[in-house]
Amino acid sequence: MTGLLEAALLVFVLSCAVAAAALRDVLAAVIAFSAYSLGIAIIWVLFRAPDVGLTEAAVGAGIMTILFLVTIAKTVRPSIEKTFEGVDGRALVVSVALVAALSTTVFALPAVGDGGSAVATDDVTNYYLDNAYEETEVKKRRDGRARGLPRIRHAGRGGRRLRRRCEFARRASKGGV
Amino acid sequence: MTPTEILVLVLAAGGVFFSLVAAVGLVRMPDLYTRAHSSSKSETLGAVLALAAVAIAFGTQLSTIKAVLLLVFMFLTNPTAAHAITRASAEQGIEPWTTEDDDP
Amino acid sequence: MSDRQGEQSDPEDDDTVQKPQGPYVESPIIMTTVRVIAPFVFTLGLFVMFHGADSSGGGFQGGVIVGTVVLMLGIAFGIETTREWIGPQLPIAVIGVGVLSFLLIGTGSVVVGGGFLEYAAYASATASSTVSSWSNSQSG
Amino acid sequence: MIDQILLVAAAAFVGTSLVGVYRIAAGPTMPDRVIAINVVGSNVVIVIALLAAAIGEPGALDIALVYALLNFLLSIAISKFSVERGGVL
Amino acid sequence: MIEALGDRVFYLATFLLLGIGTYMMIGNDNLVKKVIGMNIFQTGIFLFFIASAFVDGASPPLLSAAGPYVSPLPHVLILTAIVVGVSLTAVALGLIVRIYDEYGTLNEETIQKVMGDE
Amino acid sequence: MVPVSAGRLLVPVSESSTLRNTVAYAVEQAFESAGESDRAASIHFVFPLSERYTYGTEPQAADEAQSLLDRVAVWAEEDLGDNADAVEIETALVGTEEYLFSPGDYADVLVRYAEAHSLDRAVFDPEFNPLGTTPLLPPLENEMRRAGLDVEDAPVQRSRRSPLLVQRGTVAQFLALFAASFGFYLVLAGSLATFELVTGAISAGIVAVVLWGVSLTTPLRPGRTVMQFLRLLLYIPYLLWEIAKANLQVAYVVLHPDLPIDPKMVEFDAAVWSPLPITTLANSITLTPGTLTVDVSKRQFMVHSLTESSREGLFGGALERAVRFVFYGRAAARIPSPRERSGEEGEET
Repeated sequence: MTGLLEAALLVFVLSCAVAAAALRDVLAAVIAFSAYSLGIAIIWVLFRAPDVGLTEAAVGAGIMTILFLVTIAKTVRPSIEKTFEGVDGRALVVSVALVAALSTTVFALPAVGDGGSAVATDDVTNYYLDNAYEETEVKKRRDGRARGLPRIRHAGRGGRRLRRRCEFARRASKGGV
Repeated sequence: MTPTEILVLVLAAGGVFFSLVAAVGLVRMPDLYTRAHSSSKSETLGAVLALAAVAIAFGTQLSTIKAVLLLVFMFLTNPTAAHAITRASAEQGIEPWTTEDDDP
Repeated sequence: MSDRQGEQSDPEDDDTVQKPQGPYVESPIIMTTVRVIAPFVFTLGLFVMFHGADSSGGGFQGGVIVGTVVLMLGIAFGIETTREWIGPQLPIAVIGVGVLSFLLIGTGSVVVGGGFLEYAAYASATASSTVSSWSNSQSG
Repeated sequence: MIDQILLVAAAAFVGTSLVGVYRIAAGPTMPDRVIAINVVGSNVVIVIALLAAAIGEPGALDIALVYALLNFLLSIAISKFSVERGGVL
Repeated sequence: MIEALGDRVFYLATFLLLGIGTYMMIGNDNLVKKVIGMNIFQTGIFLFFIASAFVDGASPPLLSAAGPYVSPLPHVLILTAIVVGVSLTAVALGLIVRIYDEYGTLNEETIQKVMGDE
Repeated sequence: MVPVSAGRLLVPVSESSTLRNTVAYAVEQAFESAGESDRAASIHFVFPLSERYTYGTEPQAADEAQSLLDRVAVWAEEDLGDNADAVEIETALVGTEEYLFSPGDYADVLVRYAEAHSLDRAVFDPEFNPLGTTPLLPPLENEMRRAGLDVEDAPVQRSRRSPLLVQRGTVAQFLALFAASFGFYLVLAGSLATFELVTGAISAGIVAVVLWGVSLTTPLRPGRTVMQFLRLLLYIPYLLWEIAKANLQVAYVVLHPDLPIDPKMVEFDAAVWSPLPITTLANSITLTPGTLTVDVSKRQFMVHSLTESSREGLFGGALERAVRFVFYGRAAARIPSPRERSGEEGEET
C-alpha cells in the first residue's frame, strides 16, 4: 500500500517540477514550485524525517514563495503571449545526458529502506543515535529506557558492529570531554 | 473488520469522495469563481471527514484535540483564502461567467 | 462607495490603467481572519522554538514561523501600516539583542573555564558532579 | 488494517492533487492557479495528517498544523500580489 | 530487475529532479526561473540523502519515539542544507533585483548583449 | 501662486499607477496659466529611455515607450476637451543615445531637453521611477532644481485608505489573549510538566505583549464574551449541518452530466455591523450552499452564487439570523431577512 502512495507522490512531485520548468510566466512557475515543495514535504514525513518536513513547511510555504513574489514584484512583467516555454535543445541534451549517466549508478546503490545499508549502519550514525542527546546537553538520561543500548536489526552482523561501536563511543568520550 | 475499522473506512472514503468532487469541479467548471465554489466547499467537507478518520485512528486524546484544532484552522482559513482569491480577481476586472455567455 | 460600484459594473473596463482609482481598501474579512490567526501562529512558532529537542522543531523553524506573523500582517494590512507598527528601531534592537546574547553565551563558557560555546562548561560550573556521571554512564 | 486504509486514502488525496497540478499548468488566468494551489495545500495538510495516523507518529500533526496556517498565508500572498503585480504588495 | 528498480525508484526520481533542475538552469532564459531550477536541483539532492537514511519500519530519530531509528545523520546535514539553501536563494534573488536595476531586464541573452555593447 | 511664466511644463512619464492623474493635473495647471498669460502654454511629455536605442536591435522598449506616450497624448487631449487650442501637447522620447543609470544621468537628459525647448517648470509623477527599485525621485528633483527649474510633485498619490492596525488595548484584552495563547500552547504540548508551564507562560507573555492591540479590536466585556462563546458553540452544529447539505448540493451539481449551473453575482446588505460578525457571516456564506463572498464594503456583501436555489437560500436570511443570534443575542435574530428588507428598499440586484 505504501507503494501506491509513493508512486502517486513521485508522479505529483515530478509533474510539478516539469510544470515549473515549462511554464513561461514566472509567477506561474513560482506557484508550481510551491506545489512542488508541498509534495516534497509529504515525502519527508513518509521517510520519517519530521524535522526536515517541518523546516520545509516553514521555509517552502512561508518564506521562499514570499521571496520570489517580492522579486517578481520588483522586476518581471507578465508575459502574455504563450503559456509554455519552447524546448531548448542544448539544455535538453545536457540534462538527458546527466540523468542517463546518473542512472547507471542506480543498481549500485542500496535499496531504499534497507536496514543494512552503509548509511544506516554507519559508526557516525550510531554514535549520533547513542550520544547526541547527552552530549549536546539537551537532555540528561532521565528514565530507565535503554536508549544507549544498540538497536540491531540484522542479527548476523550485529556482534561485530556492536563491538566496534562501543569502542568508538569509548574513544570519543575519552577524547571528548 | 472491527467497528473502528469500518468507521475509519467510511470516513476516509467520504473524505476521498468529496476531495474527488473538488477535483472534478476544478476541471469541469467554466470560470474561476465557480471553481472557487467547488474547491472551497467540497474541500472543507473532505477535510472534516478525513480528519475525523485520523482522530479515530489515533484514538488518543491529544491527537484528537490536535485534529480538531487542525479542522478549526482549516474552517477559518479556507473560506478566507477563497474570498481573497475571488476578491483579487474581481479587483482585476475578471468578469464572472454567466449562462448567457456562449463559450464555456 | 459609489465609485467602486461603478468600477465593478462597467463592462468596457478592459484597460487596467484607465480604471478609476478608487481608494484601495484592504479586505475586512482578511484583516479579521489574520487578527484571529496571528496569535495562534505566533504561539505555534514559539512552541516549535522551545521544543527542538524531543520533538521536531528548533530555533530556525520556530523563528521562521514567528517571522511569518509579520508577513501575514504585512499582507493583510499593507506593508506601510505594518512598518509603522513595528517602527524603525525594533528590528535593529532585536538583531542587536540576538547577536549580543549569542556572544554572551559563547564567551560565558570561556569565563567559566571552557572553550568558546562549550556548553558542557556551564554544566560543570553549576554541578561539577553531573559531567562525570554521564560520561561514565554512556560507555555502558 | 487501519494503516492500509489510511495509506490508500492518502494516496487518493495525492491523486486528486494531480488535478490541481493540471490546473496550475493549464491556467488560464492567475487566480485559477491560486485556487489550485490552495486546493493542493489543503490536500497536503490532510495527507500529512493521514500519514501521521498511518505510521503512528503524532508529531507529524504539528507539521500539518504549520501547513494549515501557512497555506493561508501562501494563498493570500499570491492573490493579493496578483492584483496589480506588486502594486499593492 | 523490476523489483530492484522498485526499491530504488526514489533514487531515479532524484536523478530526474537533478535533470529538470539542470535543464531549468541552462535552458530557461529568465534569471528567476534559473533560481527556481537551482532550488529543484537542491531538493533533488535532499531527496537522495533522506531516502538513503530511511530504514524500513524504523521510527523518526526523536526522543519520544522508540527505536529502531532511521539514520539521523543525513537529516542533520539536510537541515543545515535547507537553511543554507534559503540564504542562497535570498542572495541570488537580491542579486537579480540589482541586475534588473542595472540592465532593465532579466533575460539572460539581453543582459549579455547589453554587456557586450558597453 | 502659479508663476506667470509657468505655462511651459516638462512632465517626465513612465509606467505607473498614478500616471493618469498626473497627466490630468499637468493639463489643468497648464490650462490655468494659459488663461493668465498670453504666452502659448505647452506641455512636453518626455519618456527617458534607459536603454540605448539602436535601430533594429532592441525596438521593444522604445515601442512600448512610444505607445505609452501616445496614450498620454490621448489622455491630455481628452482632458483639454474643447480647449484643445489653448495648450500645446508634445511628446518626446529622450535619452536614446546613451544608457541612463543614475539619477544624475536622468537629470542631465531632462535638463538638456528643457533648455532646448525653453521649459521652466517640471511636474513629476510621484511614482515616476523608471529604474524600478532604487529610489530615484528625490535626488533627481534636487539635480533639476540646481539646474534652475521649478520642480514639483503632482499631488496625486494613489489614495489608499490604510487600515488601523493597532488599537489601544485594555487589561481584559491582555488577559484574554494571554489565556488563549497559553491554552493553545498547553494543548500543543499535551502535558502539564513544569517545563511546558514555564515556556508556555513565557510564550503567552510575548504573544500578549506583541499582539495586544492587534488581535482584539473591541473592548471585552467578560459576561457578554462568554455568552457569545456559548452561542457560538450552538452555532457550530448548525453550520456543520448546513455545510453537509451544501456539499451534497455542490457534489450533485458538479457530477451532473449537464452541469446545471446558473452563476450570478448578487449584492445585498446584511444587518451585521462590526468586523468580527461580518467575517463570521462572510465565511459562513462561503462555506454554505453554492454561495461565495467576493467582496464586502461596509455592510454591503457581494456574493457569487452558483445556482438559483442557492440565491433563494441566501435571501432567506437564515444564516444571517444565526450570526446575529451568536453575536447580539436572541432579540437581534428577529430583524427581517434580506428579501423582506429589499422589498422596501429595492436593494436587490
